[in-house]
Amino acid sequence: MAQKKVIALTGNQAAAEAMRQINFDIAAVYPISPQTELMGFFAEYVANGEVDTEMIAVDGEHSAMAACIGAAAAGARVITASAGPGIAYMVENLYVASGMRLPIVLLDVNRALSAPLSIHCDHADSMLTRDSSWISLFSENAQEAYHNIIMATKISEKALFPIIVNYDGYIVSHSIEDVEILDDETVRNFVGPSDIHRIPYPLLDIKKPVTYGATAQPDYYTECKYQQHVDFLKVYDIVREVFDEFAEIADVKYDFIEEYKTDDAEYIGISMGSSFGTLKDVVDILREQGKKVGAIKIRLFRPFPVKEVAEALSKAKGVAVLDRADSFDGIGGPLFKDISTAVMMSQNRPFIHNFIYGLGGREVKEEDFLKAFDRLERLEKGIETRDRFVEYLQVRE
Amino acid sequence: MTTAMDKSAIEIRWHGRGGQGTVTAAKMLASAAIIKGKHGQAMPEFGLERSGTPVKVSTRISDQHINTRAPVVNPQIVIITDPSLMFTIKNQIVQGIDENTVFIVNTNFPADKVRKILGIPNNELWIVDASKIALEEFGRNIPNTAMLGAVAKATGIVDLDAVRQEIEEAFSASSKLRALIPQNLKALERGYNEVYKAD
Amino acid sequence: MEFVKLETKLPPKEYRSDLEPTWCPGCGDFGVVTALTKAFSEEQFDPTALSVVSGIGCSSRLPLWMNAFGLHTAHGRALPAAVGIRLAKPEIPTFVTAGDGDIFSIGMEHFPHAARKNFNITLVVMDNRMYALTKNQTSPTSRRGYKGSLNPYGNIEEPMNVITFAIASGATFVAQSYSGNPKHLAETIKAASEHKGFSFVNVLSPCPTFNKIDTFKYYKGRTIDINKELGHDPSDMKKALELASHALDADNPELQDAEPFKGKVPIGIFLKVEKETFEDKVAKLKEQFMAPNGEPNWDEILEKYRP
Amino acid sequence: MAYGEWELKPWHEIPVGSIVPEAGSSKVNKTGSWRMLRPVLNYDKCTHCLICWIFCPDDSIPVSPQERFETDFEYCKGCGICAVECPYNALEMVPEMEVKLKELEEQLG
Repeated sequence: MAQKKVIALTGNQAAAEAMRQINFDIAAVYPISPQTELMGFFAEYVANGEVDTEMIAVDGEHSAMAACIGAAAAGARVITASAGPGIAYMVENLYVASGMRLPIVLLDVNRALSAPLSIHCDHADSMLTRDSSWISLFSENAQEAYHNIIMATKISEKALFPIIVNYDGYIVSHSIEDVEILDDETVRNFVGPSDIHRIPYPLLDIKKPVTYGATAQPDYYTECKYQQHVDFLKVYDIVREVFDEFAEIADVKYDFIEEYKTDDAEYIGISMGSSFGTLKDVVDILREQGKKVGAIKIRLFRPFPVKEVAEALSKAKGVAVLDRADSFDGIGGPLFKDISTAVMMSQNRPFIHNFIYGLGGREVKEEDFLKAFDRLERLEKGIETRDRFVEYLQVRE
Repeated sequence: MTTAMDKSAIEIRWHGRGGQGTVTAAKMLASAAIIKGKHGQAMPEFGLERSGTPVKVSTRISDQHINTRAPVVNPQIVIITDPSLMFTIKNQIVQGIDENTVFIVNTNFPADKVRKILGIPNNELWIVDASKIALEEFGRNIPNTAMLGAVAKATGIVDLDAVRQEIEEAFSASSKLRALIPQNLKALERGYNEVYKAD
Repeated sequence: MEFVKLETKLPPKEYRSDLEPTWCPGCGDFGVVTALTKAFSEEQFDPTALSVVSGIGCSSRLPLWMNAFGLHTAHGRALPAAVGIRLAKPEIPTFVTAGDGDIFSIGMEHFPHAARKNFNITLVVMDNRMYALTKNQTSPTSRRGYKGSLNPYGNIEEPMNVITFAIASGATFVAQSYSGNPKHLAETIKAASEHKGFSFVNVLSPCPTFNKIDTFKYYKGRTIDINKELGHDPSDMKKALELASHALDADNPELQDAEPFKGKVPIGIFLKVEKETFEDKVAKLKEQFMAPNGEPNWDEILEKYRP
Repeated sequence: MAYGEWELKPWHEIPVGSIVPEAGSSKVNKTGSWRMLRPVLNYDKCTHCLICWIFCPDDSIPVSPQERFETDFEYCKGCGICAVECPYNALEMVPEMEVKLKELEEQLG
């Protein structure tokens, strides 16, 4: 078991600490609030010689992902980080990276997308990556962000798929909390050396010249994508394997989702990221009032844990899906569609309703989630009706 | 509104202006508590990130894990690092308070004036002229370390040597910062000693 | 295509919106706002027929303080947005106001081509030689050795000579000015807005909060007017390029007394030549290919092909 | 095997990441079948100066330092650059069909 110590860190500091301990070979970087500070802390380690990382300042996030693709294809262990519009600017290359099955770690300090312009937190940027065949983990706080980055490095290399670790901009990235840090040696042993043969075709293996990014004519593209499809389904087991291995060194057992007081819960709220803490407190308040409520946090967002969510909702009467992003598609938020799909898998047919909250940094107060549970119960009991699956929680009428 | 935090946590709300070190002080307070084995949280609420713009920070200290990420709605302690805010954003400052909320204010006004401006006739009120201390100790109106001393004295939540350790760590990044440590420690002492409880 | 103009001259402050600028006290960019409003006033532009386009960054907040059609676009994308305005409404004067990072780093793919195509745009770059909004990172114009938060050991890259680059890209008006010299800045921006074609003004605009080297104190007494003091004639392209190649000499300790600027920072108009603007070429094209009969007669066409 | 007739692999035989795992993998594309005109070499005029080899865009002219060998018709696309560049007019572009017809006649005898 590792030596551990508890220190006060912001999300960005905890992430930089994880990066230092893993000792990435390459970090491509371009400034964008609220991510800049993260790479600023890491740059101190580079400057003080505490890491061997080559830090490349590029001209925009599109170039940052391009630099990572080149370095990862060569066999290096690479990381980059961005937020909001930066993630949007990077999306073209996300598909290239996953198509080439390159292990790349991308930290997304979640931020709203323009317009209107907002530097504050919501999950719209991450929702742009849903279909890019990147593995995606959401962190509730700095502690989870720190653990997720360490696990993500290993998951990515085992699965040969790039991975995104999300944590909420400002609410987590810039807020101090107590974080339990593992010792350097434990982390480095856990992720293992970054020898170029971690990937099947490293460009630095000059005895075996290969071509990345070759063209696939119509007679091959489908087969290439099917192989990617089949391998992406294997990611579930790989993620669980790494979660188990991590439990041995850090005595914390992670799973695809986290359930809070759901055993006998009639009404369950589901959310991702930092708002889950407030959701748990709201469950406590309602439990004190004798209401049977619970909460579920989605930690592994892609590939989506359909079975686990169906199982967790198998006894619920009502489900409130709390989306920190809107799909503007006449149906509801992105998480709502994933949860509804999962529920189709289970015999139980709970009443599902979708609430959109926290856009552009709107602070989430307990009264907001109390209102959501109350509305859900009224809808489920037919006291109130709805003409849409989705409604906004925090709008000034 | 009963919240789950009621039983186990102290909730503090800071009000200051950008560039005065309010966020740094709030973070240092939480860090000092964490060093002493408590669970701590400091969540700045970012506005325009410009010197002069109002800044609000929610700080929580508890002996249990802090779940919530919501801003502090019913503070037990309100700390005002910039007195001019009492005129410009008074409503935000007194939002969600009750008669038990303790106020710690950086000002050279007499207590009764502060009570009148804020409309808090009976609340426990601590006053310190942190700006004067900062100007005298290092010639700049950065009252945060003096305020920390005052908070330690007024609330006893965290003791001075934890804050000292935190200051030494926070100011160790560069030689320029290290040079500021002595004055900051002096400001901390003076804040601790010069804060007084208004009757 | 002439710009929409008012009969009478509005006072400069009419071109300011009622939004209080959120820039730090002492920011160099305030000077650009003043110079722009003066130029707008003298040109008698109509606030309801005037557009100011920007990207992302401190300086790109400028349109918010202006009483004009403001367009606050994505990081590095001010120029393509401005080109849209030029083609849709050529009679609307179009100004682009952005920073060195926005235009020369993430937005660099647009700058040389907007210049080459000679759109009738006035581009005012507020060059504080670093990224300020994200709290101090090096940009393409940062000095060698400049310490940003992402390279605390000091910038190992050489700064880009944007004056030479602009001339080489084909901009027909290239100037540099300094926000600490309001008179020169106002004159330069006025000349730029009068110029028919792509006008580029690189405004050295100190950031008091983060950049402790390229400060007002540094520039004080260190600028030299290439037109008034060195008699440079901006129509002389060769001389312009020759002078431009020394634009960054002041950075170099060894060149403090080297010709032609002897350690000083050049301000003034390097190049001013007339070339047909993109908009005029498009207008000609439209006339040439305007279908004689105007709208196609669909019934006739159907009749012919689907009798 | 003519152009386009190579065997199409099933999905599970494709290298991970759709990588092309060996160099020179384009050799399988025998582009010779695209030829409409064929460069015919008149050995009497040819001085083996190798200019045609330098200009051939498809590297379809096998040579040694001293000698220019017969064009590799499996790949030569018949673009005709060699004939244009030959300083001694030793190469003449002939319709491919004529050559194929002659070969067929010789075969059938």
